[in-house]
Amino acid sequence: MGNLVSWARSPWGDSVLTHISWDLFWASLIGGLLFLVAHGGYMLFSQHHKRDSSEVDRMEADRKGLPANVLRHGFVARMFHWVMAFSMLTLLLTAFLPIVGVQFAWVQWHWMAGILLTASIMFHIVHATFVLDFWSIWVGPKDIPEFKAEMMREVGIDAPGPKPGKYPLGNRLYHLAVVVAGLSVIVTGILMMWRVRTGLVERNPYMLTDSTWGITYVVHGLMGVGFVGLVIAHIYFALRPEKLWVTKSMIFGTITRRQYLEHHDPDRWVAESKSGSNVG
Amino acid sequence: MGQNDGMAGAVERLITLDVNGQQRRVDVLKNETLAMTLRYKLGLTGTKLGCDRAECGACTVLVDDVPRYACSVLTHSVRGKKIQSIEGLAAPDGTLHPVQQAVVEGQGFQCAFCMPGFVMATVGFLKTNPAPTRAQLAHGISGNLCRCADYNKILDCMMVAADKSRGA
Amino acid sequence: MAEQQKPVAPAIPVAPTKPAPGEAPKKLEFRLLGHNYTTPDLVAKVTGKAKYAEDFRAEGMVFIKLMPSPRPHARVISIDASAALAMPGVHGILTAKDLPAPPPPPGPVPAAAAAARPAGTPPGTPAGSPAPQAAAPGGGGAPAAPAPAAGAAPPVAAPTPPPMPPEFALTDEPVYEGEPILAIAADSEELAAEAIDRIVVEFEALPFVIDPLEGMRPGSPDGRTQGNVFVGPSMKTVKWTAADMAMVDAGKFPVNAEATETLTYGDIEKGFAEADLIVERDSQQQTTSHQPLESRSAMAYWQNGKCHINVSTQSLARTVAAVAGWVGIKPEELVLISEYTGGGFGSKIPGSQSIAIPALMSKKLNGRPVMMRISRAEETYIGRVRPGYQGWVKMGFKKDGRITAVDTFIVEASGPYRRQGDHATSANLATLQFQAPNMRFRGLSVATNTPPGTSQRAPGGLQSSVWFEPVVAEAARKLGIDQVAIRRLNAPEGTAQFGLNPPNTPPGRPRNKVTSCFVKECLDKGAEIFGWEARKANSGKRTGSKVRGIGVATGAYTAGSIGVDGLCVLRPDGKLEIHQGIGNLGTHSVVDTARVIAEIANVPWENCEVVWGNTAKGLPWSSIQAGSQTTYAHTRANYATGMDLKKKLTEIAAKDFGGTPEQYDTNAQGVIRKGGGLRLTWAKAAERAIALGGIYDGTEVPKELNAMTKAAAAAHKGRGLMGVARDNLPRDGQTYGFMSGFAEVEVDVETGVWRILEYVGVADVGTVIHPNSLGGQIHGGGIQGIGHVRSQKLVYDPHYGAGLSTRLHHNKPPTILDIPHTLKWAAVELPDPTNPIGAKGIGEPSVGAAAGAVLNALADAIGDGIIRRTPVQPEHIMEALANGGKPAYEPLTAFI
Amino acid sequence: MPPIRDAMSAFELFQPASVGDALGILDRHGADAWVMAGGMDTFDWLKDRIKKPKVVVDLGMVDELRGIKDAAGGLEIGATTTLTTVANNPLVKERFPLLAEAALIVASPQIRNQGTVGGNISQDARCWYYRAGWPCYRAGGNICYADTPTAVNREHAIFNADRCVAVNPSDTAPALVALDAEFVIKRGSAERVVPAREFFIGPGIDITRLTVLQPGDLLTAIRIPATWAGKAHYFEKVRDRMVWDFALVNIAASLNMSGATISDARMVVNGVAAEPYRLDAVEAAIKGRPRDKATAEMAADLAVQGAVPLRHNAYKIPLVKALVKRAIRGEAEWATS
Repeated sequence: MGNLVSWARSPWGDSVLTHISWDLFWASLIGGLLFLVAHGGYMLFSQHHKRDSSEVDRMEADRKGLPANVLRHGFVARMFHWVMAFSMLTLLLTAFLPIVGVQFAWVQWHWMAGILLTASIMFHIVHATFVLDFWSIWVGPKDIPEFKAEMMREVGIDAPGPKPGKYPLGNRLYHLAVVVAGLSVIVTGILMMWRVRTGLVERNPYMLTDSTWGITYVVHGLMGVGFVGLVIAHIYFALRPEKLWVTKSMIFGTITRRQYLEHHDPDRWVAESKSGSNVG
Repeated sequence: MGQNDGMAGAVERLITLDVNGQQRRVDVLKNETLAMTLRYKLGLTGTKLGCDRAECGACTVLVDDVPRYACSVLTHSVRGKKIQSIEGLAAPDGTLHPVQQAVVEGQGFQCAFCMPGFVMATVGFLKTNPAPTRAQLAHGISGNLCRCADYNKILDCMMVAADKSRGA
Repeated sequence: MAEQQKPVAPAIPVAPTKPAPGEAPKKLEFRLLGHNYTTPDLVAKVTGKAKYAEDFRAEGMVFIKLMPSPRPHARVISIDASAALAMPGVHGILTAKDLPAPPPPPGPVPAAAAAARPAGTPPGTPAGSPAPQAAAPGGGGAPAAPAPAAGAAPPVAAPTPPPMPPEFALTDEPVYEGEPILAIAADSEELAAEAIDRIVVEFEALPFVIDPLEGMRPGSPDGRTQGNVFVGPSMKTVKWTAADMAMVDAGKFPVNAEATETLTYGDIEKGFAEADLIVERDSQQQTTSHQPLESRSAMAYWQNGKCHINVSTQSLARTVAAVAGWVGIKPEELVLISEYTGGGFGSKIPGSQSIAIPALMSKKLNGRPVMMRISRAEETYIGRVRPGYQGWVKMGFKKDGRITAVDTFIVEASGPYRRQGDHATSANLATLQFQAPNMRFRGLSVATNTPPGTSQRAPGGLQSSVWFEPVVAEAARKLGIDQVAIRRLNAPEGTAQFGLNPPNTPPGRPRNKVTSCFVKECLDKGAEIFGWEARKANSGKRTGSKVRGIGVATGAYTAGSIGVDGLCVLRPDGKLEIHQGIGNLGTHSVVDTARVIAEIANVPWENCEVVWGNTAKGLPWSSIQAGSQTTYAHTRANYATGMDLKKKLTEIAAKDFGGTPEQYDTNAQGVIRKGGGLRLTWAKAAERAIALGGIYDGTEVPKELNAMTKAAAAAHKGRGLMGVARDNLPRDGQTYGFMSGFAEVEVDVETGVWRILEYVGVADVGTVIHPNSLGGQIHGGGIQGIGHVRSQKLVYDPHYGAGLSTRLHHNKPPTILDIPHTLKWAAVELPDPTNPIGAKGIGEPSVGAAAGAVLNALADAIGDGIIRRTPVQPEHIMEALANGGKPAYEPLTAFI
Repeated sequence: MPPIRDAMSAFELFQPASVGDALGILDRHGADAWVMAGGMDTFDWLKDRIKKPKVVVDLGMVDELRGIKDAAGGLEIGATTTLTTVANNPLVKERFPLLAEAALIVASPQIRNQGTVGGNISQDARCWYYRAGWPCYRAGGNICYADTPTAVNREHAIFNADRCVAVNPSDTAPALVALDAEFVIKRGSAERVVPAREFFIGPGIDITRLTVLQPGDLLTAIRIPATWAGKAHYFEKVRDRMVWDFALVNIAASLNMSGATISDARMVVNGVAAEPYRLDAVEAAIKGRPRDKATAEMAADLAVQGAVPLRHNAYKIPLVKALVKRAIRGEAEWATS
C-alpha cells in the first residue's frame, strides 16, 4: 500500500504533504463494498424487531386524525437532497474516474459541482436552522437509551425504550459523518479555488504556506475518498428492500400512516400532513 | 555485446573502446558518460566539460566521424564505434591536422577552453561538406559556444582549414 | 614564433613619447610588436595538452560536492551529517566553522581596495597610486570590494554602521539561493551527492529581496539583516515613500525618490535651462552572469608543507595573497598553478573564495588530493554577475547637438555582499564619453538575494553605453543631426577632463584627465570602413516585413595601470626566460607583453621562453588582469625590465671590453660595440653575469620591487643575467581606451525577431602590439556587449527567491549564429604618450560600443520609444509595433 | 535537503539489439524502466537527480528502429532516426519539406546528430519550474508554480491550460501533426497506431505526461501518409537565439491548393499549449479561399480565439497571429539563417 500520504520537497527543500495516496481511494471503495457485502449477509440473519403489527393496528386506531400519507421530506428538502446528490456524484466521478483510468478534462466540472454542493449545503444549513427541526437529525447523549433499545431490537428482543424519532439513529450517525466530511471537503475545496483558474476569485496560489496547502490537499483527499465509502453505503441502504419506503419518501415526500407508526415514535416525531400543518 | 546472466541486452562493465585508433580496455560504470571516461579513465583531458548538458560543445568528439557531445553519450553506447578526440587528431609524429594548423596560423581562439570542441566539430563538419561557404560553416559549427566570442577569428581559421583539408 | 624579423631595429623611445605641441601623434613601428605571431601556448591548446584546473589528476584523488542553500536567505541552525559520514567511501565534511578567520586585505598593495574605485576616481586620490579598476580583455572586470571612494554618500552626522563582513567560501547565513553551506569529500561525486542527500540541515528562514525596487517598498523585507542598501562598506535601511512606490507600480520610475549616493559636476539646472531639446526616459538593464566556459573548478593537495592548488584565475600574482588568506596560510606556503584559464570576464580576478574548499578539505584529509568540479549550475550561482540597473536618464541638447546637461538616477542590483558601484562608474564614464558640462548622478546600491555582483567586462562601462547612447541617438534624430556628427561634437579629445564630485566639493578642485584620447579618429575611421554615408540609405528601408536600421556608439573604459614589476633571466644557453605574473586567460597579453623585453633588448623571439602560470617558478608582481590594464601596465613594466637588461648587457661589455656602456648596443646575436662587431653572445653575457654576481645575476635587486618579485628574483639568482625592474615611469592622468562601434540591423516587424547584418569596431588602443589578438578583443568584447543587448539574462522567481535560468539555454549567451558571419575591425594606432610602447588596453571599451551601436540601430529601424530595457527580446518589438509603438512589457521589473 | 545536481545516480543499463528484446525488458521492469533514445532529454532528468530510474533501456543498438522508407507515397520513419538524418533525407526534403526544416532547426548540430525524431516528439515539458524538480502538478504535486501572480512565465501556454501551463517544446511535433502522421506504439506483443492528434495530450487529460506513452510502451515508428506530400508547406520558428533554443512559438502548415484557392489545410502551432495546438477553426475557414491578405487577416483573428495569456506571455497572441498570416501568405522567411 505504501504510504498513506505523499510527500514532496518544497522549492525550499522542506518536506511537505502533497496528496493522499490514491491507494486510499481503493481502500475506501473496497471498504464500502465490503461493508455492503457484510451488511447484506448480516441482514439475512437479522432479527430486527419492528413494532408488532397488532400494536401498529392499535396505534392506527388511536390516531384516526392522522392523514393517510405523512410528509417525511418537504419539497424543498427533497430538492436539496437531490441537488446535493447530483453534485456529490459529479464530484466523485470527476475526481475518481481519472484515477481508475477514464481520462478527461475533469477539473472544471469538479469545481463547478463543488460550487453547487457548497451552495446547496449552505442553503440546507439555513433551511434546517430556520425551517426544519434542526436537532431532529443531530446525535447526542440523549440518544443513548434509543441506541440501547435499538440494539436489543436488533437481536430480536422487543425492548422498551424510545423508538426512533424522525430519523433512525444510524441515519443520524451517517448524517454526522457526512457533515464532518462534507464541511471538510467544502472548506478545503473553497481554498483550492484560489489555486485553480475559475474566474470567480482573484487567484493566489501562495495564499497559504506550502505546508498548509499540503494539509489542505490531504484533508480534501481523505474526506473525498471517505465519501466513496459513505456514498456506497448510502446508496446501498437506499436500495435495500426493507428501506425502499424511505427512499420513496425522498422522491415523493411522504410515507404512509402505517409506515409512520411502524418505524417511528409518534411522540418524538409529530407527523405533518402534506400541507405542512401539524396533525394530532 | 556484453551478455551476462543470459539476459538480452544486459551490459558488462569491462569493455574495449576504440579511442584515437587504439583499443582501450576500460571499466565503465553503467551511468558513465563518454566525457567522463575520456577525462577520468583514459587521461584524455583535451575533451572539456563546459556545461555537461549538451549546450556548449566543449566536449565535442567524433563518434564514427560524427560530432557528438561526449557529455551526453553513455560510454557503453559507443562500444564498437570509432571515437576520436582532440588528442587523436595530430599525426603520431606531431604533424598537426590541417584544422589545427589553420588555428595555429590564424592565432584563433582566446582562452581556448572551447577550442578542442570547435576543432572536432569542424573536422566532423568538413567531412560532410568539404567546401562550405562561410555561412554554411557557421551553421555547421554552431553547436559550439565560445564565451570569449572569438567567432569571427574562428570562422577565419576554419575557412582556411577547409582549404587546407581539401588540399591535404 | 614565425614572425618575420625586420632587419633593422628601429629606434626605441627611451622615455615616454611626448609629441611636441602642435605635432600630430604618429604611429610607432617595432620589430616584434605590432606583428602577428603564434603564441607559444597555442599548440598545447589545439592538441588538447593544455591543462586547465580540472585536468589535473593525482593518486588517491577524492571528489567534492557542495551543498547549496535551498533558500535565498536563512540561518543554519544545525547540521546533522552523521548518516552521511557513516557511509563507506565518504571521507570528510567541511563547514563554515572550518574556515579560517577573515584574511587581511591581500597583497602589499591591497588588490581589491586599489582596484575597486569606480572608473574616474575623483581627485583627491593619492598621486601615484595604482589606476582604478579595470578589467582584462577576454576576462575583464575589476575586483569587487567595498568601494568607499567615489559614489559613496557624503559623510553624515549619524554614527556610521560597522562595515559588512566579507564573503566566505561556505556560510552559516546563506544570503542567496545556491550559496554553498558545506562540502563533502568522497570517492566519487556521485557518492558525495548521495551523502549530502542524507545530511539534515535545519534552517531559520530570513526575509529576502529579489527585485531591488521591491526592496524599496515601505515595510518590505531587507535583503540583509543589516539593511537593504549598501552605503560605502556598510549598510542601512532605506525605504521609499508610498507615493514613490505608486509610481513604480504604474511603471514609472520615481525620479524624486531618496538616493544614498549623489555625485555632480557643474549645474544641471543651468544646463537644462540652456537646452533646446530635452530627452528623458525610464530605463532598465538586466543582471547577467559571467559564464566563463571553464567553471571555477579547483584541485588541491598538500606536499612537503606546502599547499598546491590548481585553479582557474585571471591574475595569478594577484591571486596568491587572496587564496592564502582564504586558506589561512602564508603566501609562501602556497603553490598556485594556473597555466590556462578558460575565461573569467571579471568573475575570477583574484580567483574566488571557493578555491579554499578543496585546499582545506585536503588539509583535513592529511594532504590527500581533492578535486572540486564546479558544475555549470553551480557556476551560475557562485560564479558572479554583472549588476542590473533600474532607473531614469535625462539629457539636454543644444540645437547643434551639443550636450548641455545629463541627469540620471540608477538603482543597482548589487547582490547580497557589497556595493558593486557599477552605477557610479557609468555616471563617471558618461562625463568622459559625452563631456557634458553639467551632470548629476543619484543612485542606490540595493542588496538583493541573488548571486553576488562583481565586475563583468566593462563594469559600468557596458551599462554606460547602453544607458546614455540611445538617448543621444534619439536626440540626434529629433534634431536632424547626423549620428556620427553628434558624437564627434561631444567626443572627448586630447587629455580630456572628466569625473564627478560628491556634493559640497569645494569649487576649483581639479578634475581627472586622460592620458590620451582619439575618439574622433575612431569615429571617422569607423564611418569610413562601415560606409556610414552610403548606408544611411538603408536606414528605415523596408523589404517585406523587414526594416533596416543603422547605428553608431562609443565605448570608453580604463585601459592601464602603473607600478608593477618585470623579471627576466638570460641563461647561459643563450635563451631569455621572460617571467610573467599575469595569468593566461586567453587575451594573449601574457605573451604579447613579454615580447616587449625581447623588443627592447633585441633578443630574437626564437630565443625567448615565457614562464607563467605557476608560482613555484618564480613570478614577478603583476597588475590584476582586469580592467584592460594589463597591456599598458606590463608593456611599461617590461619596457623598464628590457631597459634594465640592456643596461646590464652594455655594462658587462664595457667592463670586459673597455669604454662606457653607451658605446655598446645589442643585435640579434648579442652585445655589439657600436660601429663594431659582436662582443658578447647572449650565452657569454649570461655566463659573465653569473661570474659578476651582484646586480647582474639577481643577487642584488632594487628595494622598490614588490616582495613577490623579490622572492622570484631570489629563486632565480645566479642562473644568468637578470633583468628586473619596477615600472617607475611617470604618468600624468589616467589611461583610458576608446571604441567606436557601427552596426546595421534588420528587424522583422511582424515577429520582432532581429539580426545584426554588419558590425565594425574601431579602437583607440594606442600602439597595436598583436593585431590578431586585438581583433579578438574588439570582436569578442563587442559580441559580449551584443549578448547583453540581445539575449543574456538572469531570471528569478520572486516568491521563492529561486534562480530559474540555471542553464545556458535559459541565460542565453550569444552563439555563432547570433552575429554577422563576418565582422570588421580597425585601430587608429596613435600611441599613448605616457607609455614608451604607446599601447593601451581595449578589452572593456569594446563591449559598450557594440551594445550601444546595436541598440541605436534597432531604434533607427523601428523608432524611438519602444526599447526601454535589455535584452531586447522579440516580443518587446513585436508587441509594441502591434500596439501602435507603445511598449507592452513591464518597464521596471527586474529578474524576469 | 536541497537538491544536489550533476551527479547521475547509478542504474542498471540494458542495450537490447532488437525491438522484441527491448519490449521484453520494458515488460519485466514496468515503471522502473526508463527508455532512452538519443538521451538529450534523459540526461537532464538523470543529471539533475530528479528522476532516478532503476533501469535504463538504451535503444541505440536497435537497428530496426532507424531508417526512412517509402510507404505508398508517404514515409515510415523509424523512431530513433536522428534529426540530422530526417533533415537531410532526400525523400523527406522532397515530399515533406516542412518536416525537414523543422528537424534542421532543432537545438544544435550535435544534438541533431544524436537526438532522434521519436525523442523530439515525446520529450517532456521544458517549464523551468517543472524542470527544477519542484513539486508541481506535472510532477505529481498540487500547484502550478508558473501560473501564479508573480511567476515568470514568458515561455508558457496561452491555450488549453488546465492547472499546468507548460507547453510542448518540440519543433517536429507540429510538423508531424500538420502532416496527419500516425505513431506506431508497441507494448508486449501488441501494437497500436495512434493518430498524431491523439498522441499528444493536454493536462486536462493527464497532467503528468505530454503524450499517451505509458511505462512499457515503445514508440517504434512514425508513419506519414501521402496526403500532404508535395503540397504547399510552411514552417517557422521564433526564438531568442539561433542555436539551442526552444521555440517561443513555431508554426507548421500544409496547404492543398486547388488552383488559386485552398482546398484543404492543416495548421498547427507549438509552444502555446501542452500539445501541438491545431487551429481547427482556421483550417475550416480558409478552405475555398485564396492565399491572400484578406484570408490571412481573417485566419489570424480566428487562430487566437480562446487564448488566455499569463502575466508575461501575452505577446504570444499577436505572435501566433503574425505566424498564421505568414503561413497563409506563404512568404519565405529566414528560417535557419
